[in-house]
Amino acid sequence: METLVFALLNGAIYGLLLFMLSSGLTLIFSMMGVLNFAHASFYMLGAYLAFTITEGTSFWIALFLAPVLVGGVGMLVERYGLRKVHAQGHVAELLFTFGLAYLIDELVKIFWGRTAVNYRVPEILDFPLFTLYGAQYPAYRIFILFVAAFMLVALWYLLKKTRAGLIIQAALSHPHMVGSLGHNVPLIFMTVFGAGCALAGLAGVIGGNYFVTDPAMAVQMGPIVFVVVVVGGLGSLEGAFIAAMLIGLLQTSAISINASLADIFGFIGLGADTELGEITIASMAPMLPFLLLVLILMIRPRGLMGDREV
Amino acid sequence: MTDMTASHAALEPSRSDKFRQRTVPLILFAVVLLVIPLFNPSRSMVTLLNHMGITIVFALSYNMLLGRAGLLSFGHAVYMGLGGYFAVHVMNWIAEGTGIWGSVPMFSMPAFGFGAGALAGAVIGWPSCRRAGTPFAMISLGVAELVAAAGFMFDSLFGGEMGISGDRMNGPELFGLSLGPVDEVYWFIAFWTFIGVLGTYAFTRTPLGKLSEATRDNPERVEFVGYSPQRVRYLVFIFAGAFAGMAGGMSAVQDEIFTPENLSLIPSGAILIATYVGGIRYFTGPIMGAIVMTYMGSNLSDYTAGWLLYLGLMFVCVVMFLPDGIAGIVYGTADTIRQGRAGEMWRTWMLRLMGLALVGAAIITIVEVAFRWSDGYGEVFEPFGLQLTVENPLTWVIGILSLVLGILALRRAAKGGGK
Amino acid sequence: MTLALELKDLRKSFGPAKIIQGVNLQIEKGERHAIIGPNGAGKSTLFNLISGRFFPSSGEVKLNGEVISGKRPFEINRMGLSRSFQVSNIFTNMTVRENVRCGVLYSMGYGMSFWRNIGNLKEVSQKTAQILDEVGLLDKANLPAASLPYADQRTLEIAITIAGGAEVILLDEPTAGMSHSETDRAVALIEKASQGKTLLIVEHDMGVVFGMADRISVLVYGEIIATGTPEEIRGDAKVREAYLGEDAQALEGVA
Amino acid sequence: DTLKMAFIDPLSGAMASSGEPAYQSFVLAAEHINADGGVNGDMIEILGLDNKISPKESLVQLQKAIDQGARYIIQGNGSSVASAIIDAVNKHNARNPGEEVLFFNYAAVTPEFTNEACSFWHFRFDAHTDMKMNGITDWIASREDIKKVYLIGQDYVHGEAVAHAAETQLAEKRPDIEIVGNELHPLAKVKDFTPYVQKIISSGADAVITGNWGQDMTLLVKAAADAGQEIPYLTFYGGSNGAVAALGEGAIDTLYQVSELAANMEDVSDEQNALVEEYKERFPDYDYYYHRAFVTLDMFDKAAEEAGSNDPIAVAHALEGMSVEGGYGAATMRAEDHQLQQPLYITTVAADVTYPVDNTNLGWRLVEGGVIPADAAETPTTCEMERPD
Amino acid sequence: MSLDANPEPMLQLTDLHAYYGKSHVLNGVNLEIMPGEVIALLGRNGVGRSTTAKAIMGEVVPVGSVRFKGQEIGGMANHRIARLGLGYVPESRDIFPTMTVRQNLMLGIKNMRRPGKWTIDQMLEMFPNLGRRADNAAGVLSGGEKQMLTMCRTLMGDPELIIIDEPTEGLAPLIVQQVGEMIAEIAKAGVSILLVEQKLSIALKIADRVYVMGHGEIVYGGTPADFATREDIRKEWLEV
Ligand SMILES: Nc1ncnc2c1ncn2[C@@H]1O[C@H](COP(=O)(O)OP(=O)(O)OP(=O)(O)O)[C@@H](O)[C@H]1O
Ligand SMILES: Nc1ncnc2c1ncn2[C@@H]1O[C@H](COP(=O)(O)OP(=O)(O)OP(=O)(O)O)[C@@H](O)[C@H]1O
Ligand SMILES: CC(C)C[C@H](N)C(=O)O
Ligand SMILES: [Mg+2]
Ligand SMILES: [Mg+2]
Repeated sequence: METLVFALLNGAIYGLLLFMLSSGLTLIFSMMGVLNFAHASFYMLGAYLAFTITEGTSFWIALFLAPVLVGGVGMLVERYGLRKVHAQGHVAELLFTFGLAYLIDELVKIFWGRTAVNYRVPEILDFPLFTLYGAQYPAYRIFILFVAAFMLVALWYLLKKTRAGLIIQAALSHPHMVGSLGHNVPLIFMTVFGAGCALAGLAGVIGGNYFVTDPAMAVQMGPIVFVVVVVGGLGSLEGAFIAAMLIGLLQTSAISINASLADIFGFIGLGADTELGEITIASMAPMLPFLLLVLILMIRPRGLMGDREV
Repeated sequence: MTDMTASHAALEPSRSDKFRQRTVPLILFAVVLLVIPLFNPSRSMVTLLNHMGITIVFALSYNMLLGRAGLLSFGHAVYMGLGGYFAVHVMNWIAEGTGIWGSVPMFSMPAFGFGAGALAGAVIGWPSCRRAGTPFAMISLGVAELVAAAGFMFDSLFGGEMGISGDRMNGPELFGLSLGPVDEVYWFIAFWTFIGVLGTYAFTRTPLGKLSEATRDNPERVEFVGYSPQRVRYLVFIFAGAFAGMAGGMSAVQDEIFTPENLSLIPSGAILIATYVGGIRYFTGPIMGAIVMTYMGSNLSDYTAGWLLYLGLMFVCVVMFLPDGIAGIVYGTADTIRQGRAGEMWRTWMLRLMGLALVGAAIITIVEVAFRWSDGYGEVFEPFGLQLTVENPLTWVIGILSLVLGILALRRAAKGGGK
Repeated sequence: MTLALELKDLRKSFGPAKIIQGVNLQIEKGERHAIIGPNGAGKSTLFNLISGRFFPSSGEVKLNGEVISGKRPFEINRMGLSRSFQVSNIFTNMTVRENVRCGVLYSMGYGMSFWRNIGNLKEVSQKTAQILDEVGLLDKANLPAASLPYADQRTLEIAITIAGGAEVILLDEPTAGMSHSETDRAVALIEKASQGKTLLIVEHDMGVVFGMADRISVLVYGEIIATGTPEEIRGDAKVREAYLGEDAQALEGVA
Repeated sequence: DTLKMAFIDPLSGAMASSGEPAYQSFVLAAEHINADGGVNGDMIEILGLDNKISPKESLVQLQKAIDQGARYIIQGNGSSVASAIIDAVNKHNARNPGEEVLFFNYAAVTPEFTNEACSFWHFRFDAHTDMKMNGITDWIASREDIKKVYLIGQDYVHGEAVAHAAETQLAEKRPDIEIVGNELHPLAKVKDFTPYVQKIISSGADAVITGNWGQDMTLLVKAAADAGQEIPYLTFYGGSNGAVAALGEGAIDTLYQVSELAANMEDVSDEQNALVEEYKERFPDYDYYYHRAFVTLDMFDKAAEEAGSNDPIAVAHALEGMSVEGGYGAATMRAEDHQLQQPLYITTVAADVTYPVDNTNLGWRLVEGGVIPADAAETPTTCEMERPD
Repeated sequence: MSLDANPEPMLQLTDLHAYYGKSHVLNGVNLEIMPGEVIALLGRNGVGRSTTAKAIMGEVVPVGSVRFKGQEIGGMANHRIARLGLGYVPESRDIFPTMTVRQNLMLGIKNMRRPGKWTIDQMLEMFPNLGRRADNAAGVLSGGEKQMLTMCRTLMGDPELIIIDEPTEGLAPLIVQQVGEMIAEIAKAGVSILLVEQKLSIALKIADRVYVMGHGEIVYGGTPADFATREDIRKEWLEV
């Protein structure tokens, strides 16, 4: 019981953070077809900017300012980089962001050093909200919950209630045509990319002090974000949400399971002292998302909720 | 009938053309490989060359997927790694010398790698080749993560974080090579690099090689000329895996160690970069990319702490401005010269070079100063005896002025080149 | 004598939309058969069903007496049926010669071999050259297909289709978008290439249809409303109403 | 002349925060020796070579270093890398007689390197896992209130060695203690340790032993602090850059470290304290941590001068049994297995210290009875060394 | 049809050149369209009619002058050109395959707050073929349906001048008639039309004036009546 409650609580929070991180990517990926490899780098940028702003002013200013700045950087990247590459197709776009990730990572190291910075949860949120089975539950996690909910609603509105989504999708197949119909495609692309990056930045503001703000944070979060977006299904915000929660819960609860493969598959003769048998579920936790990714793509290439193939 | 053969002859490249375009470069390549030792390269130079050879084969195998079949993989290192791991295990069996293994020459490791790579390709390719495009790319990403994770779990196969080491000085010698000192290993690598280049090139000339290009261009139409695109992709994937495995076998002998990290996304990303920077539309592109990137990866870090930044910058620039990579520049220039337009183009070229030099100088100044500033060692960037620090206005004058001038020059060159 | 192609109560729906609603058609060996009908009647869909791009919802397709419905396109192609597309569907990054060669390869028995040098396959090169010559693309053989003018791309589309030497050829609006002289050339080419073979063709150019076809079927809303010789069709009132329109003659004059 | 020593460790990438301060320590140590007239008159030059923490890349850099004339190799970050270097150095010395190189290992602590896998060419200047664990288990043994211990570590040789040492030593010293968990988590992949901490809490443990380092250290203690856990964490590398900062005040009396240095100890020579200050001034991003770097080079200097030559074989022979007076106690290189013997200290975090770390006001303070003299820390070895003649 | 009755042309091309890489496709096209006029642009394949249309829309770089309602639009971004009131139905049709017919039409609207003369429902009613498929993905439409959709989509944006490139290509004879009627209908609504067409019967029936293009320039301009008498032009430039 105890284990279950904790797995749920922690899994949910991890899932929410994953969702925050991947929602921006869902936006960019589904609308522009760009697999933004630098997405996690924008997340990192958000965390670092938030750290600097918090030093100078306060966390609350950082909460608004940092995403805006990251969004701005994203727009510049789109305007002077991605746009140029766009004509060469998706592979080129992807590779561009791949290189961009290197650049951002290095720039971050120049400005903030190679080691972790002391970016902390703000005082007023730094208290235990309640104690459960002997463990405290920090209030900051509830704060995360609220921000994630806000993002979900805002994004849902953007995707479902505006025509921008439609225009951008159209521009994917025939950009000239969309222009000839009178839509300012470049502007919309730039805005969307900026918005996606801003969302990543926001996740950085929130996640940077929940975890650790160091130059490795981008590399660590990079691949898992793709898992969320693809498993959830392209272009599906709901999908991304469900996938993020699923992965959050899956990973967290796996860690709390002490059983080994031998315990589970013992009946088919898997010995506890064989190498395979010794592996515990807990130790498999980090690979579960990728297992999920491969399985989903094989069984259901559209992802959980997607309306088209990746 | 006569005009038939006549037109036929006109269509096919002539015998001498074929010789000039296909055989001569291969001969040249072999000659280069043979001549290099005459220059008495240092041991670390030989090591670097050996790594270049390995990367060349690896990059060529990667381009079978990316450039030829249009399959973007984020996990190609898996096949090199599995091939290499198998080779290291074989090396250890040879060292034990029991049974048949005692008579297996160390020289044949790449062949074992080839087999293991092909097998891995056959197993993993089965589920992943059913689709091309993004699903393929994402599956390859997932597979790479999974295999790498498994690498850390099954210690008896992969040796955990520490990896598995072997010793190349066992088993019967071939060609009188003990394979102890690196310069002997050079001949081993040269031999197999040549085989790799020959093999991957020959592959492009086979019906399957041609079909893989057709499948890249238009998988649907392929189905209506009698082929299953899935099957084509699958077969190409197996071959790409096999040649990657061969590179793994070469690496097993050269480095005598494989670690699970060799299976991960990092080497996979590196080979993607190398291949792309080299130029995926040319057969020789990956070779050039492999040479340049291996050199940079191993030497740049000696000169500057910012090597990753330069690497990233260079890569981004290639993607933005040179989609055909290094090979694109090389062949473009060669064309210009052949068409006798070198004369009219030289001004543009000079302008471009000047622009590049200026931009380069600006970037280097800014980056180096920035790195020294952030390191906090108190070192000063001193090109040509100048004392450039963050506080020194000269730094910014040099940096910004030459950046602006350089960009202006490049723009002009671009305009001049368009006409 | 077995039929080259036989459709038996063929049906296809996409969700609720019934696109092909029970088509029966028998085409004899060596026949040139045209299918006409208004836009959206299901002509291309019919081709897709025959060639294996879609699976029929029900009914059966037989090629030379063998059931082919349910088979994959490449299997059907190997059995001797080849088709072209309404929208050019070529290998854009390859040269014209390579395009045609892809069409030739399988029929010459070089499945997916990876142990042969394609340059040494004499018959393949000869056949490729011959086809290029036939369609008049020989002088453009080494250009990238993407750089061809539209009409030449259409010609290439036909060339790839006939390259494999299939016995049954399906052409979907082969002359669409061509000018008159180009159309004439294409018609001549098609007539030559389909000599002794079975041809099924969809066209909106009535000049082409009435000039070339032995028999014509009219498809309207997924049903064949008439089949017959060109004369019979021209005179058929239903056809006039559904497809040709009042000034059928006038249109023909222009065509 | 210059005497080149190659420092092969991560100097870029995610692990640079471990390699950099060590590099800086060696550079500073070399400067001091050079200022004193060098080694037999030769000036030491430290070549910093970046191995990006990859064993394979390390071998490339090793080759390069040897080619540039370096005959001394320094490395420490990660036992997996060290193992590859030991193997490569052995092979190199066998294949290239007359060009031997020595390997000075300053941090890779897997016991094998000076036991079954010992090598004449390898010298370890840090106490190995079993020795450090001795300190930790002694301390636990003295704390009657500790009844349940939880072991958590990184899933690779080092983590396994730590767990193994803890199990055997606890069973010996305090058979009444129950090991309520023995967890290995993937190396450098876990982003949120909360579930692990939750497991520790549920297990009812009174103390935690961990060999974690780098990010795995920082995140683990951070998660513990968030959950409000206040049991002692007995660590090897609590001094990992950033761990104290991550915990803040919560580190006081919960974070323990066993190491060869105790910066705020009372009877430290002024000279040593001056060194600590000098370091912080030169490299404000890091704190004085790699004391071993100074011991290593001091001992090397002394051995070379005693041998009267900078030739690796002569130096190696001279190093055997050599001892130096370190800033925190004497250190001796045991001849049998090339394992440094020195006093160890158990420290914990406190406020109001002379030398705080991580740019906080917190620093390391010696715990009561936290001094483990060199002979107490010593463990026997199974090494059967082959020496060249 | 006296030109000085309305001194300002809707669209005026003066000495327009265009290039594809190195090949010079348009060498000096001069052409003008008055408000409300329907112009047919005839010529053989490959003479550059489509290129003219693309140059006007900024899809190929125009060299020379392109004036729309007196304003120079050469070099402008194409969405700005469109917003000035130019509509374009390209030869390639370019429907958005993954979107429904309705969504395609919706994308034709430039500004949701200011809807134009035509509504989506009207369109679907006018073309029952489209009406039946309103909620299907446009990618599955038949060739002819796609053509209709493209034209309707452009109309949704309320253009003052619409350039239609080969609208009847691939259409069944009956539909060709329908499209002809539709174009006439559009013209009646006061929209100027530049019609690029092969089928003389249609072109001559609807057009107010006819231009014939050859080798990248205009070789003839006149009324359909006059054109009917110019056997020589038809022989030389239209191969009829
Ligand atoms: N996958 C599909 N899903 C739903 N409807 C489809 C699908 N494919 C085709 N249709 C519909 O089926 C009908 C027939 O299409 P088809 O392309 O066969 O027409 P066609 O006779 O070839 O017309 P055209 O002469 O204009 O090319 C069209 O109305 C089309 O919208
Ligand atoms: N993208 C392109 N690249 C190179 N040449 C092109 C390109 N598009 C068209 N051309 C060439 O430019 C010339 C004019 O083409 P354009 O499309 O304007 O002709 P058109 O008169 O509209 O003929 P069609 O009846 O084929 O539509 C042709 O010779 C064509 O081959
Ligand atoms: C740098 C150290 C923390 C390395 C670690 N002790 C190991 O042996 O792997
Ligand atoms: Mg059709
Ligand atoms: Mg045209």
